[in-house]
Amino acid sequence: MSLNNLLSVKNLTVEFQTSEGIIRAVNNISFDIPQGKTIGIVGESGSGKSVTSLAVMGLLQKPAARIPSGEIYFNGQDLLKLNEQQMRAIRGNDISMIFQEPMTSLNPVFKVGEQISEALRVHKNLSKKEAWEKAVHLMNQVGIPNPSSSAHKYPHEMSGGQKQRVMIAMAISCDPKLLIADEPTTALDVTIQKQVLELLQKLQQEYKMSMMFITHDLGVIGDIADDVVVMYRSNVVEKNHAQTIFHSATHPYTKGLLACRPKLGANPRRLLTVSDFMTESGEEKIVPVERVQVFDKEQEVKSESQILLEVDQLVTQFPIKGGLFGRTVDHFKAVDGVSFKLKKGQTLGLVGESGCGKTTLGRSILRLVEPSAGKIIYDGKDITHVYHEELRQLRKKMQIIFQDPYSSLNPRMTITDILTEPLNIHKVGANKNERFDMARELIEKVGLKSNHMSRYPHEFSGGQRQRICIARALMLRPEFVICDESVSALDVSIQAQVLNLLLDLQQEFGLTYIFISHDLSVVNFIADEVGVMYAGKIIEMDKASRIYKNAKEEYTRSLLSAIPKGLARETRP
Amino acid sequence: MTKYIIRRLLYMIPVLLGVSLIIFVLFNLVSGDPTAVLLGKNATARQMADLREQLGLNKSLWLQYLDVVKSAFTFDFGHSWATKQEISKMILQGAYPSLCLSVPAFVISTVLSLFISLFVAYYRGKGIDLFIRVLCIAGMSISALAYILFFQWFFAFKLGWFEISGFDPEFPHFISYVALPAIIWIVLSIGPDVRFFRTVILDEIYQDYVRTARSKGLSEFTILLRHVLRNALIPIITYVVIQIPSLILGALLLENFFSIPGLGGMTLNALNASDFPVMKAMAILSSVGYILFGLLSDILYTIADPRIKFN
Amino acid sequence: MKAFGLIFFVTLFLISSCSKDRNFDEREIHLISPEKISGFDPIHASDTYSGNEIGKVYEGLYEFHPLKRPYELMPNLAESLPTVSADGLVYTIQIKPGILFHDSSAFKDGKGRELKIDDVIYSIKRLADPKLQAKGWWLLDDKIVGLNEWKEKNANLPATNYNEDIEGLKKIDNYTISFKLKKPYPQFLYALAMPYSFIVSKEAVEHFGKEFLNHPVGTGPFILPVFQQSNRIVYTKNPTFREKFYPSEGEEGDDKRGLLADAGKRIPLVDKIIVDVIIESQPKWLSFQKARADLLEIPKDNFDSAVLGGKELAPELKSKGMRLFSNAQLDVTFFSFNHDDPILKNKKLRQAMSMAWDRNEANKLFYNSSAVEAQSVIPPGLGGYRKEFRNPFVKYDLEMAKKLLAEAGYPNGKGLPAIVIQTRNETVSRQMIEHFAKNLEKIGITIKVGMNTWPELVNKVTKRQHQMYTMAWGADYPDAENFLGLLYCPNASPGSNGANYCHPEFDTLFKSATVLQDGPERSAFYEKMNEMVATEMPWIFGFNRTKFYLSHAWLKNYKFMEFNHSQFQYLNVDLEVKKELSKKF
Amino acid sequence: MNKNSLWKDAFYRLAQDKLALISILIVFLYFFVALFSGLGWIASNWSQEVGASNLAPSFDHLLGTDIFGRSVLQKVIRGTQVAMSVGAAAALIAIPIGVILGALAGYFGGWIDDFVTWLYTTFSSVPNIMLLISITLILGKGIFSVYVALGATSWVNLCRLIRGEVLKHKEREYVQAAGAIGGGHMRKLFRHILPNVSHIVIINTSMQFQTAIKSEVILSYLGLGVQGEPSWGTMIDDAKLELVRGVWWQLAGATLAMFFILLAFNILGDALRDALDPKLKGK
Repeated sequence: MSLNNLLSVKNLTVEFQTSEGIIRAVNNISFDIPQGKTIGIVGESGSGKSVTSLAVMGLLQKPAARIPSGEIYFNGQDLLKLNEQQMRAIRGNDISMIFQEPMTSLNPVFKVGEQISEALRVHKNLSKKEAWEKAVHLMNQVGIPNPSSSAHKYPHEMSGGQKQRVMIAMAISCDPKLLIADEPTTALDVTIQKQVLELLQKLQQEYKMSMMFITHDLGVIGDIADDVVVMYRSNVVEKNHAQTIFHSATHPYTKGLLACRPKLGANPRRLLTVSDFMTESGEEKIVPVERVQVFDKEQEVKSESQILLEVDQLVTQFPIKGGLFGRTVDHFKAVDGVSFKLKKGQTLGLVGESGCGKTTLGRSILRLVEPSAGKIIYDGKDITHVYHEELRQLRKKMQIIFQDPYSSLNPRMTITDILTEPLNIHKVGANKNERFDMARELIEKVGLKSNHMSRYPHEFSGGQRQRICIARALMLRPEFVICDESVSALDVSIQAQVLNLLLDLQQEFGLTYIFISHDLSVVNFIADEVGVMYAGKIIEMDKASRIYKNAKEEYTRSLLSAIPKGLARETRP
Repeated sequence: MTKYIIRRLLYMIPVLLGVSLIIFVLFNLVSGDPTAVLLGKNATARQMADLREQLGLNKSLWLQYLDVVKSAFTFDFGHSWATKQEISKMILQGAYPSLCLSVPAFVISTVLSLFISLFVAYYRGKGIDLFIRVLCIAGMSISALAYILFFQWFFAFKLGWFEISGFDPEFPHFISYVALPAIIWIVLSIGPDVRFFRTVILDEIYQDYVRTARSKGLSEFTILLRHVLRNALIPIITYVVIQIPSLILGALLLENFFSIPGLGGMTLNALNASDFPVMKAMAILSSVGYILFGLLSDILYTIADPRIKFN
Repeated sequence: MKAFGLIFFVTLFLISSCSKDRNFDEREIHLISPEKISGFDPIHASDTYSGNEIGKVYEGLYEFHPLKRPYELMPNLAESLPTVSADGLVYTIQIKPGILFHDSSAFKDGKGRELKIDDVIYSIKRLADPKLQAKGWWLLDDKIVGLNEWKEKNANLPATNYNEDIEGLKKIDNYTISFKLKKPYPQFLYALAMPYSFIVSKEAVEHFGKEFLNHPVGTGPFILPVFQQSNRIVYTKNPTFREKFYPSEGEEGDDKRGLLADAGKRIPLVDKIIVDVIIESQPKWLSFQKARADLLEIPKDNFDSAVLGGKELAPELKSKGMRLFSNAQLDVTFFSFNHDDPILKNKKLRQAMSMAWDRNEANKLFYNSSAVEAQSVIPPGLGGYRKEFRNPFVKYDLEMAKKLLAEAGYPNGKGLPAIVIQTRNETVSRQMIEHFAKNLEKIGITIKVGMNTWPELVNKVTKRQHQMYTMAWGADYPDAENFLGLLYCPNASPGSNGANYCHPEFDTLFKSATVLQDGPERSAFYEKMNEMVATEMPWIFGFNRTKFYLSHAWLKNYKFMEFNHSQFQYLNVDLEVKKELSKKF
Repeated sequence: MNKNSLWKDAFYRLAQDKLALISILIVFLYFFVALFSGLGWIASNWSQEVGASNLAPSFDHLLGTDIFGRSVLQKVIRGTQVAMSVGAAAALIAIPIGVILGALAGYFGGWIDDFVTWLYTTFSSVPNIMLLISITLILGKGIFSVYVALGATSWVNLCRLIRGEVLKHKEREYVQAAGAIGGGHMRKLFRHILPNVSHIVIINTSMQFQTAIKSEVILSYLGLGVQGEPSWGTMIDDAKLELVRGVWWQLAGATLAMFFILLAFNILGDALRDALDPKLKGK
């Protein structure tokens, strides 16, 4: 336990008592955080990284969680030996924490200023007035505009980014020695994510504090961490300086993680996945050469096929109610005059920050949301004002895959029912058995086993559920599928598998995609052409590689620069 | 804010019309011919016709319905058939004893339930939590009639701690009359209150901002009282305010058995005497009360929760 | 947790300590009324309990002597008994001078003025006022010359005109009136003793208008400035009450019972009467046990714990000085048939049902064997009742009942539809019918219970919408005519003959008997009618009930009285006994 | 085909909670007692005299006898039939009305929603006891009007809850997905949304059951309850006269019988809410 280590975790193990028996969330892990340094803990969901941070803060819910072994030394003191009283003196004072969901982490009924000053009054017992002034000062420090008036605002009156800044102000209010950040920027848009990361680094210098940064995004780790700890299934598989991890990772899982992250510069035909580097049980696998080769999609010549979908000056607006009787006072134009053409077998990427109207555009094309103006021509036929039977027939050709795998499957239907439902609706297939076979065939095509058919959605992981959604979308053999943020909710390694699956299916069924996402690197990988959307309009549309090399629009350039590169900085002096 | 209140008030009108319609259908159409009752023995046909005229029973149904609606606004309910008294005066006189019983009982039971539910939420999952919850549920699982009979016999008579029945309007003395029925009211209402408050508080305890508060080093107790309670108060206010109109009606059984001349007892007598105008008046009174307090609870809800804007 | 317990018991102690300590130096009496009091307007005093309260504040020309039995009228506001003309049609009555109304804001400078004969005329006219729909109107309907015509005339006018003179109500001078009847009406004086015809003042009626029923202004011994619709009514002594003395003689043996101790003293003998309205029997009984009330009518279900073997007082009550009064009531209970219903016209069926009813068991269960089985319609204690008379069909004989039922055409009940008996939704009445149904089931007749609120029951009886109903009829005045009238055909509903029973021979006898003055000749007529109708079984005769009262030792001058609305002015309280005995409660 | 659906999963979690298990047993016990007495297998001769009137509980008469010497135990058993039938009938009336109106209002919105909201606000404005009394007055006395009265007053709560839940689920992606594959409104509402809100019906019904049983007692006290059949309400009503003279067993019998079933329903209601309501899972 070298002297300049602020925090040392020694063979920490954490177990949870659940109805299905004891689950080991953290298995005998050790790592140190030197004074003034930033440690990045990276791992996928379920790897135990959050549980570790909660163990350090002593926030694990007692009856369910148990720490059978291990010590956590902070300033030479083993936190696990402290009683609740002593731990409370440290929490929020010497060690403080910020969380992932800014939208719900602040108490909705208290003013922001009050919540920031609360820690001050508890630990530094400042008076109400002194604490308020310090809070305003802190808000200014974290870059919130005109802090003295903003302090009186309530959380719901602020944007996600501002709320995260409030959380940071709250955390550093008692100038802590260690700041734990559990996925602080995951829920934010990429431009705001960049500002928050820069803010954290600035504050770290000013307050000379160490930081434990937890995330699943290797790009973010590259930008911010000095040392990196890689966790996989509750174990630490590798820990080292950031430089060595990024350039000469030893553990296959780390290699897999680094590889499956689509990079803006590269243009591989398929993504490598963790399973290419490591077998299920963890041994290393030699990666076959042909999978690694990288080549530019450009060379692959796509046959000049005809236009499948044309959208002309499409407008979708929502009424804003106001006045005494809730009369429509104004309209919010989610989609404001969008036009583009899409060839058969091609993939159009739509990228933009939250609120730019990309999802509404997708839903309008499929007529799940009624567009207000403009024309949609599908396979040469104007389908903007088509209703009832004709619209239903259209459904067979056009399909959509949603974002949240947990909410897009009916929890009370078996997989067989979910998949055969579209066939029942459109009377495809002579009888139950034939429909069952068609479903079984597709389930295997998306990489699941046929004995999964009788199970219920809650028995599958996120990745498996998304595969079921894809299978359901393809049951009617559609020509055109919209993927609306279909991989955003998945872990990086699973994301790569699903993207590869989508590409294979496009190959096999000759599908045409519109791929909607806020993640430019994912869109760049999968899309032939990319449209950048801002405030309901497509401000720029071009070949993916050309957008990346020399984007014309200022907004696109700022988007590109905000993406964490994932190349490790040289270690600081 | 005022725009919101006006819109809510306007919305009240159709509800009031609906309530008057229900009351009209239930009472006017059902009450049948009161003349035989009012005139008693060997009344002549002529007398019956005059009385029907006097009571306005010959008016068209539409006019009778309008009378009901009018009385909802003017609170002029005419005369009771059984006692010939002026109904609105009867209500005024009956209100004081009713409220003497229902208001203190209601306040104590609400405050007590809040304390118990906070206590139970603090020790959630432990034995004491289960024990108290089962106790409260057991409390409400016994019929009010059984409580009245036993408590009156045991506490008032055998132990003599309370007055057996009756009512005395002066301040210090009415306590000994009202105490026992109030205790029964509390025992009966703690069950549902604790169950509702506990669910609301537990919903809040598992929110993210509680985790943030814990990370600030606040003690579980302060978190419960300052953060959780403040958020839980919003649905609790609505639940509590909605119950206030039922206080006017008071506790029918309690007032009858403890001879408290309140509105509940009056309603019960009206029922036994098929005195429809009084029952109609009480139905209208509590419905109007329910609508007004419904509006009040909405407004309190929007004041308490800053997230709700008055769009 | 301990804190909660502590707070709870402290508040409990506080509550019980601040109950009013009962003072013993006030000369006051505590009474219980089992029904809510509707108001203080004599013409609407249809139920006995409102009548009792009105009797404390208002007075009539005549009053029943508190002690003499059988009941006898004595002058009250009237100077003496009336001089009646030979043909029994003209009654001339003089009232005592110098009687004052209660002080009230209705009179000039608040002082009660002297009672004049005009007030008597006004009160009788008010009873007939078509606008007021008085419940007591049946008492004088078609009895006084010119009154019905006056009522008819005013029915069409917007407001009733009281100044018009009526031939039957001739004012001789300020203190004398002469009534002129259409036909002899021997019960006329009783009518003047009933609360319906108590005397009110024109000024009070007009001054209080709608609120008159809450501001009684009478000439009675007690005053009640305003009636609050509460469960406690407090009457105070009337300061300007005229000189009225406690009677010096009564029924034979009254002096031994100490009822003449206050003879000759000026009444009322107490300063205050407090009446508590308690409806449910449990609180009623418990309040009396805690000496919150001085007098209690024993509810049926508390009978066993109060009376042993149906006769004398339970020991622990006797030790506390309580006294038991048991007296036969002038009433009769019955299950009445609706003679409009063809099935029930069958006399044999009615007789069979009567003989299948085990009256002895019913008496034990519901009246603690204290009631007398009614042989016919007239209760004991009235002229026309013969003790030796036995009704052959008032006997429990299943075999005979089955034989009669077969003769009636329904051998062991086959072919007879179920019969519904309407009653008031009181627990005791429901149980009585359930018992009756159990008995009749033995011979194959199915009886069902029809529960109704009181007005619903009256409605069904008046509108003849029933097969059978159960009722108890209490005497309005001590004259068998009141009971025989229940079977008199012209009285069919909406009159008082709810059974709609017609028996021509009975009716002719009724017409000739009721015109006669009270005397042996009339009693012979009543006796003949009573026994003639008995075997006809118009109703299934039930019981003549006995009423049981309990009173504490300190309540003086109490004697059971059927028409007791003016009895309370004679009661007295012995404060020493009250102080000394109170320790026991 | 292992069928471990959400229901089985919920039942598994319910079985963990011992108290809930006991409550379920009690409910089934009462149900069978009610069924048997309904079929006349047990307590059909409740009206027979078995001893003198008002006998104290003894060995051969477990709960003593009432005023007519009928066995109180038999009457309590017979009363179970009335209580359970009152609860079941009220639920059978309330569930269809509440669910259909609530679902239509929640799903379609617009004027349907306004109408249904107006309807249940109006119904809930009139105090419950008034509605109960007047409906029983209209339909005449007897068990049938008690059923209708309770049914008419208990659908309001269910309708409000279902409307709220359907509103929430309507926005969920699995419903939009059903639309995307061509499913119509009816399919979306009845095949997808309603099965996912059905847990509300179960929880609410167990709560309404106990309200129905308690209301029956009040109605019997007012003389509007069941006629001719013994019910707990009439027994307690009789007891009000008897307690003072020391006849406590009829009151005790009826109250105890009611106590266990009400306790069971209350505990079951809480347990069901924890087991079925996904939001509260793992509390």
